[in-house]
Amino acid sequence: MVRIQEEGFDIQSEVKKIKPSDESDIGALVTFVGYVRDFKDNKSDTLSSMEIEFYPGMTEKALIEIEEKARRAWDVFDVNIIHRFGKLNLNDEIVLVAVTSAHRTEAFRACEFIIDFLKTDAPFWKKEIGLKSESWVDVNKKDYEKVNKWY
Amino acid sequence: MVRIQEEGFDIQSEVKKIKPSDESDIGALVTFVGYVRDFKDNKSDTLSSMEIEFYPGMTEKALIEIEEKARRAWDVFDVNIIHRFGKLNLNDEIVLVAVTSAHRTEAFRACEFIIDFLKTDAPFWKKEIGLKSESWVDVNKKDYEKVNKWY
Amino acid sequence: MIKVLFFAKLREELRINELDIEYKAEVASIRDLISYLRQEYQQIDNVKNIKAAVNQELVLDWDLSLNDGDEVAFFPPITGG
Amino acid sequence: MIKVLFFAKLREELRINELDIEYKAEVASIRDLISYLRQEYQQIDNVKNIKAAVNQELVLDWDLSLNDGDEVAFFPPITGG
Repeated sequence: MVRIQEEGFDIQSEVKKIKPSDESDIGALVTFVGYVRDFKDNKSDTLSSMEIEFYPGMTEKALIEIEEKARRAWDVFDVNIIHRFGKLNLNDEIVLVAVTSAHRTEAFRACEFIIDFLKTDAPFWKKEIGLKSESWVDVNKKDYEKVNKWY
Repeated sequence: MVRIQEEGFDIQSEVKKIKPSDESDIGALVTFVGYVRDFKDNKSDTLSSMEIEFYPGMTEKALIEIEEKARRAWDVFDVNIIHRFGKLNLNDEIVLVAVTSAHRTEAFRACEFIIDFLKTDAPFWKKEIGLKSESWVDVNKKDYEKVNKWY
Repeated sequence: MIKVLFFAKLREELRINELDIEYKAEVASIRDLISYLRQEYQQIDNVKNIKAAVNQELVLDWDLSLNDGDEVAFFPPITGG
Repeated sequence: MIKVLFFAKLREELRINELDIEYKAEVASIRDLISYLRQEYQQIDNVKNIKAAVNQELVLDWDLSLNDGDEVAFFPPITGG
């Protein structure tokens, strides 16, 4: 299940969608949430907000493909991926990846796999807006190293 | 932060305790929830409830120690561990491990480390109550293999 | 006709998000298309490591031929999540 | 005095959760203590792989000496989480 939306989300409600109370084969849920955080390197400015852009049509397809890859790799029960777009404030949640499974190890692997691939394969772009300046976020080479480790 | 309680928990509220909206150094949250699931092997019976027993005093200490180990191993911002005891029903949540960090990889590692060690080092015992019979859960050898991989 | 889309920093540099280009020999591949665009939009070179997608699929081989009716997108490296 | 606690299946088999035993030579180590308990509670052997904790710390060396006032717990392998 994949959603791109402007609004925030409530983790508990999103979890209920993939762990309904009558699905008694599910033993494990692993959830990742990414937040808008303050600048790491630029100590002379403070982040005030973030603008997130995406490619309507392609981004949804990319997310669905990542979910399918994860389902092929691990015995997962259900997946819930939400990514926000538009203007987000400092401390807002950006992304949710929630995975249910019979066993915890598969849920951990699938959840981390999805967020790792989302970072390199799903067309989203972030612009950080500080009090003094704004700039598009630079690509993080570590994200590509992480994705390569899955192969 | 460690709690042993009879009541259930709301993931969103528990997350807020370790990701307050003014902690803008946090970029990642990873959450694990374990649920009461139906029998895997025993196809001739259906699980109706579970009884969880613990060792007051020792169990809290064990959980605190696991949290401290995780904090020494990874650069983690905060940790929230809840384990329920008493009578739980099928599909009830048993345990929560939530970890916040600047970066996702550390949050994933620390969360999985904590639940892996909780399974072998925190004195809890589960009794599965089926419609026809009841029995104490057998130890899962895989849990010990997983813990050994961390060393 | 080829529909060309620009995103993020590239969209801002070029001050355009969408463009329709007549399908012709000069835009027969992604590489050709970007050379063609560069004539009018030199600012393309202000963005490093441009990525391309054809019909919403990332394309690594820029010599891939384009077909009439294709949707081609150019954008900087992905930074979501 | 040594305070002895039993948990889970062991508690059920022995039908007791807590016991105070006078501190004496026969219970000078964990191994001694369990032999001493076995005289009255043969059902101890119905539980496999019994674990012991002294003063709420897991103890793998059952030859560890006990001291007067110690709290000793016996229980089956942990199955929480």
